[in-house]
Amino acid sequence: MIADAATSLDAASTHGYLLVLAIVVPVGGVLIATAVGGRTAERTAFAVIAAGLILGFAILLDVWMTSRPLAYVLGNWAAPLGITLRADGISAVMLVTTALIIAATALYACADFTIPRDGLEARAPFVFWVLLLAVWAALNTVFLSGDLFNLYVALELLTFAAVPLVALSGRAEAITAALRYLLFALAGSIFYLLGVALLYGAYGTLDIILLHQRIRPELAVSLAVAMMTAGLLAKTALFPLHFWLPPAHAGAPPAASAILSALVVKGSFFLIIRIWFDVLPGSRSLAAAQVLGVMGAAAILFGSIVAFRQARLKLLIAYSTVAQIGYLFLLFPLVVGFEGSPWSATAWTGGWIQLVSHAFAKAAMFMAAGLIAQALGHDRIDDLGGVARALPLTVLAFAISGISLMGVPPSGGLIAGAYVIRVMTRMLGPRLELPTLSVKVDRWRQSLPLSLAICAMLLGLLPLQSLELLQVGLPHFLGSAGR
Amino acid sequence: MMVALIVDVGLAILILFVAGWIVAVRSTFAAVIGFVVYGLLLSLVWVRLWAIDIALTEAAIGSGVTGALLLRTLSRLPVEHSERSANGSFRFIAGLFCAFISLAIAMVIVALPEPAPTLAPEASAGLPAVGVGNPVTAVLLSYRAFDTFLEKVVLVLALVGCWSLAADRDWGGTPVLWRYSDPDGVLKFLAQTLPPIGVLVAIYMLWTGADHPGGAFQASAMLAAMWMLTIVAGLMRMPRTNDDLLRLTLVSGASAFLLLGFAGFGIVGSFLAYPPDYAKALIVAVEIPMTIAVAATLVMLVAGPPQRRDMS
Amino acid sequence: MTSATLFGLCGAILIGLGLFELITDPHPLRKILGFNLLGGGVFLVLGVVARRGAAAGYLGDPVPQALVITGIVVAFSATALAVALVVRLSEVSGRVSLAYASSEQTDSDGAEG
Amino acid sequence: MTDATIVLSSALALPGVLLLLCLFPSVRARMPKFAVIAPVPALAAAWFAGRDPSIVFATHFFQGHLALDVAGALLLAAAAILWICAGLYAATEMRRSRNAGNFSAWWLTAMLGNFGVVMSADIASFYLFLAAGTIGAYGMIMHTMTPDARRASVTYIGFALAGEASILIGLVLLAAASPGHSLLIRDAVAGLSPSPWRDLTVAFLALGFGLKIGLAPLHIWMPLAYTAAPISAAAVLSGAAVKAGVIGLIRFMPFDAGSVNVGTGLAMAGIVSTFYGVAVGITRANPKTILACSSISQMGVIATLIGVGLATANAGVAIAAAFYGAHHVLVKGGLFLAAGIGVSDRRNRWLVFVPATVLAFALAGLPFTGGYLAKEAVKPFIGEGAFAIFAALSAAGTTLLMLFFVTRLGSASHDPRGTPTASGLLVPWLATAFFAIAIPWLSLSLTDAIPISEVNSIADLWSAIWPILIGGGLVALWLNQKRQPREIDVASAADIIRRMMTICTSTVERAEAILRQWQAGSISLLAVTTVLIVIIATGR
Repeated sequence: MIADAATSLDAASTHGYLLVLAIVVPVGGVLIATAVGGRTAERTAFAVIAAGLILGFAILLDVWMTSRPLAYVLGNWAAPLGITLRADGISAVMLVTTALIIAATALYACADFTIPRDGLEARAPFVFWVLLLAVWAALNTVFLSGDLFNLYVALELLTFAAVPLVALSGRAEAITAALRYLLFALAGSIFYLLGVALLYGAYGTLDIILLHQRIRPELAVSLAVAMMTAGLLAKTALFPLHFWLPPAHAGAPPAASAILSALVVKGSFFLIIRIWFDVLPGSRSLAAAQVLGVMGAAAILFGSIVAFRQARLKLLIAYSTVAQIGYLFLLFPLVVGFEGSPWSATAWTGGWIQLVSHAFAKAAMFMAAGLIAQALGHDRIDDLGGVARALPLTVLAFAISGISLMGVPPSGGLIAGAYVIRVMTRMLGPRLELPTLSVKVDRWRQSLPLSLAICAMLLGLLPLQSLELLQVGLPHFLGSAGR
Repeated sequence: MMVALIVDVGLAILILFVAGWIVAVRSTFAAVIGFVVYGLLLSLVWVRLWAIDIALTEAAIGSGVTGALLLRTLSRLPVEHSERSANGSFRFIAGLFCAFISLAIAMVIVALPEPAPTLAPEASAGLPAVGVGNPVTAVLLSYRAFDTFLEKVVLVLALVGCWSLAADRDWGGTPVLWRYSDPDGVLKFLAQTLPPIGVLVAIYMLWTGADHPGGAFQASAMLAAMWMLTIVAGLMRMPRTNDDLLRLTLVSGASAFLLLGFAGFGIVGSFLAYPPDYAKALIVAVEIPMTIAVAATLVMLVAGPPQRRDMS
Repeated sequence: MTSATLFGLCGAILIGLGLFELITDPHPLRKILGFNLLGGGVFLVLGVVARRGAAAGYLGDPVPQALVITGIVVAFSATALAVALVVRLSEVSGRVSLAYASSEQTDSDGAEG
Repeated sequence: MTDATIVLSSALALPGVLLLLCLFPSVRARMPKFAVIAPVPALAAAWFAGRDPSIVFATHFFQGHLALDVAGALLLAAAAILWICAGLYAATEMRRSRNAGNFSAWWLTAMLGNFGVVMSADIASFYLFLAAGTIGAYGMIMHTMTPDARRASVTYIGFALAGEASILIGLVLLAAASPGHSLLIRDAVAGLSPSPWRDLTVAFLALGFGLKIGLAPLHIWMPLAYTAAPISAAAVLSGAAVKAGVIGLIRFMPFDAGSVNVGTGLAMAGIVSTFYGVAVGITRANPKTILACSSISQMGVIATLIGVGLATANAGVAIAAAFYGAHHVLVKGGLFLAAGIGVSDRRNRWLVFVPATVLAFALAGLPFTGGYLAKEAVKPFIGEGAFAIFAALSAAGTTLLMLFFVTRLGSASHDPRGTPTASGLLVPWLATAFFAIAIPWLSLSLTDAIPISEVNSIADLWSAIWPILIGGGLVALWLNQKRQPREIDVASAADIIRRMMTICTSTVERAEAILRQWQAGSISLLAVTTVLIVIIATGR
C-alpha cells in the first residue's frame, strides 16, 4: 500500500483534477461572493453547493470503485518540492459528509440570512454566505492536502472562517467567545507549525508519504508529534482544552453552530488522525494513545454530566459536543492497542462511523434547537413543555439525533444519553396550554434537521466490517481484515 | 568568524532582552513599542541568517504594519485600567511549563541532523523551468504556489472577519484610518512627495524580486504605507467598503492566481503549472494584481471595520 | 556553536516567553503580543532550519524561507482579526477583558478579571 | 426461515410501530388501549419457538441478529402475557391520568427493550435494547412526577447508568476477544476462554447484570422505583423488565468454560440478597415495597443458581434459571396488580385475597402450583447437599415474607368510600394469577426441553412443604410481635448515594467553572503538551 502510494506521487491519477476542483470551486465562490456581494453571495453559495456535492460524490465514487487513493500533483512539481493533493478513503467520506451538511445548513440558513430584496447588502447575510463557503474550502483542503505546511495554511483558513461566525450576533458574550476561541486556536496552530518546522528540519520534506518513509523514532519526531497533537487537541476542544467551545458554539447563530460543531472541530481531529496514522510509521506510542483515550473518557463523563446540568438547550448541545469529541478519541487506544488484530480495523471503522454520524446528529440538533428557540423565543429547557405538539417534526429530529448520539454501538450508552432523556422529557412533558409561538416555522424547514437526524441514525446501522472504503490508502496497521 | 559570532550573541541577547521587556513591562503602550523594536531586531537576525527576503518582509509587515495596527488599536481602546494580573503561583506554574517546552525545543535544535536535509538543490534545479533567479520567489509562486494562493484567501477572510465586526447599520460604510490634525502641513508635504518615490520603489522591488531578494510582499507593504500616508494626510479619501472597485481589488490577487491555475490546466495540463516559455512573464503578471490586492488588504485591515458616524 | 544554532536557541526561548505572555497576561492585546512573540520564535526555528540547509550555492534552503514569509503574512492576518475583536469588544461592553460579563458566568469567571 | 423472520421481527415491529404512532398526539391519547395488543406477536413468537426448539429461530437485518431458544421463549412468553394483562390494567388505571399517552410511549419503549433483549443474538442490538428498556423504565417510574417519583427515577437512572457502564466495558472486552470478528453473543462468549481478560470481562458483565436484577448491595434503587411507579408499571418492571438482567446472565456467562471466581462471587451475592430481601421486607409497611424486597430475594435465588452453574461449569442452569424466572414474571407481576387493587372493596375482597394467597404460596413452592415446578427445576443445582439448607431456608423466608405481604394487603388501599373495584382492574389481575399457576405446567407439557423429573414421591412433596410450614409459623410469631412496621419507606442508603451523586455532579460543575477560565484552559494546554512530550519521548 505504501509502495502504491509512493508511485502515485509521480503519476497523478486520471481523475485527480477533481481534487483541485473540490478546493478551488468553494474558494472561487468566496472570491466572487466577496467581490460582488449583495444577493450574489447567496446565489453563488448555492451554485457552489451544487457543484461541490457533485464533486464530493464523484471523488467518493472514484476512490470506492478503484480502491485506490486519488492523487494530484499541483503545478507538476512533485513532492518534496511541490504539493500533492490526495484523497484516500477517509478523505472521500469526509468530503461527502461536509458537502451534505453544508448543503443542508445552507437550505436551513436561507430563512435567517436572506439578503433584503432592495439589493442593499446587509452585514450578517454577506458574512455568513462568504464564510460558509470559506469553511468548506478550508475543510476540503484539510481533507485533501498531502503537505504538512499546506495543511497549516488550511487550518488557519478554517480558524479565520470559523471565528467571525461565532461573533456574528455581535453581542458582547459572542465576541468574547470568539476572541477566546481565536487566541486559543492560534496558540494551537502555532504549536502545529512548530512541529512542522522540526519535522522539516529533521527530514527535509513536508510531504506526508515521504515523511512516513523517512521518519525514525527520535527526539525531534517525539517533540514534533507531541506539539502538533497538543496544538490540534486545543483546536479540537478535547477535555480539558474545551473551555472555549461551549460559549462559542452556543453563542453563534444556529446555522453557524451546526457547521462549527458538526464540521469545524472535525477538521483538526482529521489532522490528528493524519499525523498519527499516516505520518508516523508502524510503532506508534501506545502510552500516548492511552493518554488520548483517557482524556476522551474524561471528556465523555465530564461533558455529559455538565450537559445534563445545563439550563439552556444550546449550551446543553454544546457540552454534548464536548462529550462526543471524547468518543472520537477512544479510537486511538483501540486502534493502536489492537494494532495488527482485526479488532483494530473494526475500531477504526466504528470510530469513523461515529464521527460522521455525530456530524449529522449534531448539525440536526443545533438546527432543531434553533427552530425551537425561534418559535418559542427562548431555549430554557425547563420551559420547553408542549413544544412537541407545536413543532412535532423538530422534536422528532432532536429525539432521533439524540438516540443516534447515544445509540451507535459499541460506543454509545446511556451515560451520553442522560441529558438527551432530560430534554426529551421536558419537550414531551405536559403543559396546560400550548406555548405561544412567536414565529411560525415552515414544515419544510423542520424537515431539514429531521433528514440529517435520519442520516445519522441510519449510519449507526451500517455493518462495521464491510466498509473497506474507509481503509483505502492507509498504511498497513489495521490487521488482516484491513484488506 | 569569531567577531561575527560575538555580534550574533549580542543580537540574540538584545532580542531576548526586548522580548523579556515586552512580557514584563506594565504599560501596554510600552509593550507595543517594544514589539516594534522586537520586529526590527528580528529583521536583523534574518539578515544574519542570510534570509534577506524574510528580513524585508519582517521589517515591513511583522514590524511595520503590525506596529501601525497595534498603535491604531491602542488609540481606540479605553484608557487602560490596571487589570489585576494573574496570581503568583499560576504564573510560576505556567513559567515552569513554558521553560520545559523551551528546553525541549532547544534540545531538539541542538540535535538536528548533520548534514541538514535540504531542498536547495532541487529548488535550484527547478529554477530554469520557472524562469526567475530568486529561489524564494520560485518557491512562493511556483513550487508551492498553492500555499501562496491559500494565503491570499486567508487575507481576504481576515478582512471579511474584521468587517463582520461592524455594527449592522455601519455596514458598507467607510473605515476610519486615523485622524490627525496637520497644522504645519508637514504631513501633507510628505504625503505629496513620498508616494511617487514609494510607488517607484515598490515597482522596483516587485521587478527585482524575481531574481534578487525582494518581491510582492515587500512591495505591497510599501504601497500600503504610501496609501495610508496619503489618506492620513487627507489627500485621498478612504474608500467605502461596499465600493465595487475596492472589492474587486481586494480579491484580484487570489483571483489572478485562480485564473493562472486554470490557464495551467488548459495550456500545460496541470493546475498552477506555468508554460516554460512564458513562466517569468506570467509570474510577474500575477504578482502585479497580487501586490495591489495585498496592499489594499493591509490598509483595510489596519483601518478596521467600517463606520458611518465618524465620516468626517 | 554556529550562529544558526545560537539563533535556534534564541527562538526556543522566544517561544517560551511568548507562550508565557499569551497565557498569563490578562489583557487581550498583550496576549496578541504574546502570540506574535511566539510566532517570531517559531519562524526563527524555521529560519534556522533554512540556514542549516544551505546548499547548491545558496546560503539557505529557500523552501523554509518561503514558508516563513507565508507564515508572517498569516500571523499578521490573525493579529488583525484578533485586534478587531478586541476593539469591538470594548465598544460593545466597554471592557477589555476575556472574562464573560453575562450574569450566569460572572461567578465562575470573576476570578479571572 | 422466512417464517422466523416474520414472527421474530413482528414481535419487535408492533411495539415499535405503535411507539412511532405515539408521535401523533391524537393517537397517543388513545395509546393505552392499543398498547394492550402490542405483545401479541411476541407471544406468538414464543409459542412457535417453544413448541419446536429444533427449529432454529433466527433472523437478521442490518447487523442485528435475532434468535429465540427455549430459555428465551420461556421468558418471552411469560413476559408477553404479563405485558398484555398489565396493559389491560394500565388502560383502566390511566383513564384519569392527564398524560396517559406519554405513559404509553414509555411503556412501549420499555416493552420494546424487554422483548428485544430476550431475542437479541448479537452484542450490539442486545446493548441497544437494554438501553431502550432502561429509558422506558425511567419514564414510567417518573410518570406521576411526585417528589418521590422524581427521587426514585433519579436514583434508578443513576444505578442504571453505572450498570450499563459496567456492562458496556464487559461487552467491549468481549467483542475484542471475539474470534473472527463475530459480534454474535454465542460466538463471542464461546471465544472468551483463551482471552487473558476472561475473568475481568465476566466480572464486569456479572456486576452490571447483578445491578440490573437488584442484587444486594446494589439493590437500593429497586424498592424506591417499584414503590414510586404506577401499579401497572411496577408490575411489568418487577415482573418482566428486571428479567433483562437474568437473560443477560444466561446469555453472557460462559457456562461451558466456567469461571470459579466470578461464579463464587455471584453465588455469594445471590445468597446474601435472598435473605437480605426477606429481612428488610418484613420491616416495611407498604405492600409494594414488600414486593420489591421479595424481588431482591427472588433474584438472589436466580443469581445463586447462575453463580453455581458458572463456578461448576454446568450449562444446565441456563434453562432452569429461565424457567424459574418465567414463573417469577407472572407471580410478581400479578401480586403487584393485587397490591394495586387492594381489598377495600368488600364485595370482591375474596377475589383479591384468595388468589393472592395462592400466589404467595406458589412463590414459596407450594406443591401443585407453578412455583413448585420452578423449585423443582432449580433443585438439581441448588437443592442438593449444603445447598439443600439454602433452598429450604429461602423457601421458608419467602413464605414468611409473602404471608406478611398478604396481611399488609388489607392496609394498602385507604379508600374510605370503598368504591367498587373496576372490572378493568380485576380481570387482568385474575388472568395473571391464573397464568402464573398454569404457565409452568403448560410449558412443561408443551416441551420436554425443561429437565424436571416427574413429581411424585411423597418425600418430594414433603421437602417442599415443610419450609412453608416453618415460614407460616414464623409469620404468626412475627405478627404477634405487634411491632409497628415502618411507614416511611426511605432507603437511607439511597439518600446517601443520591447525595453523593449530587456532590459529584456539583463537583464536576465547579471544576467546569474553573476550567472555563482562560487560565485553567491554557495551563491545561501546557500540561497536555508536556505530558505528551514526556510520554512520546520516553515511550519510543
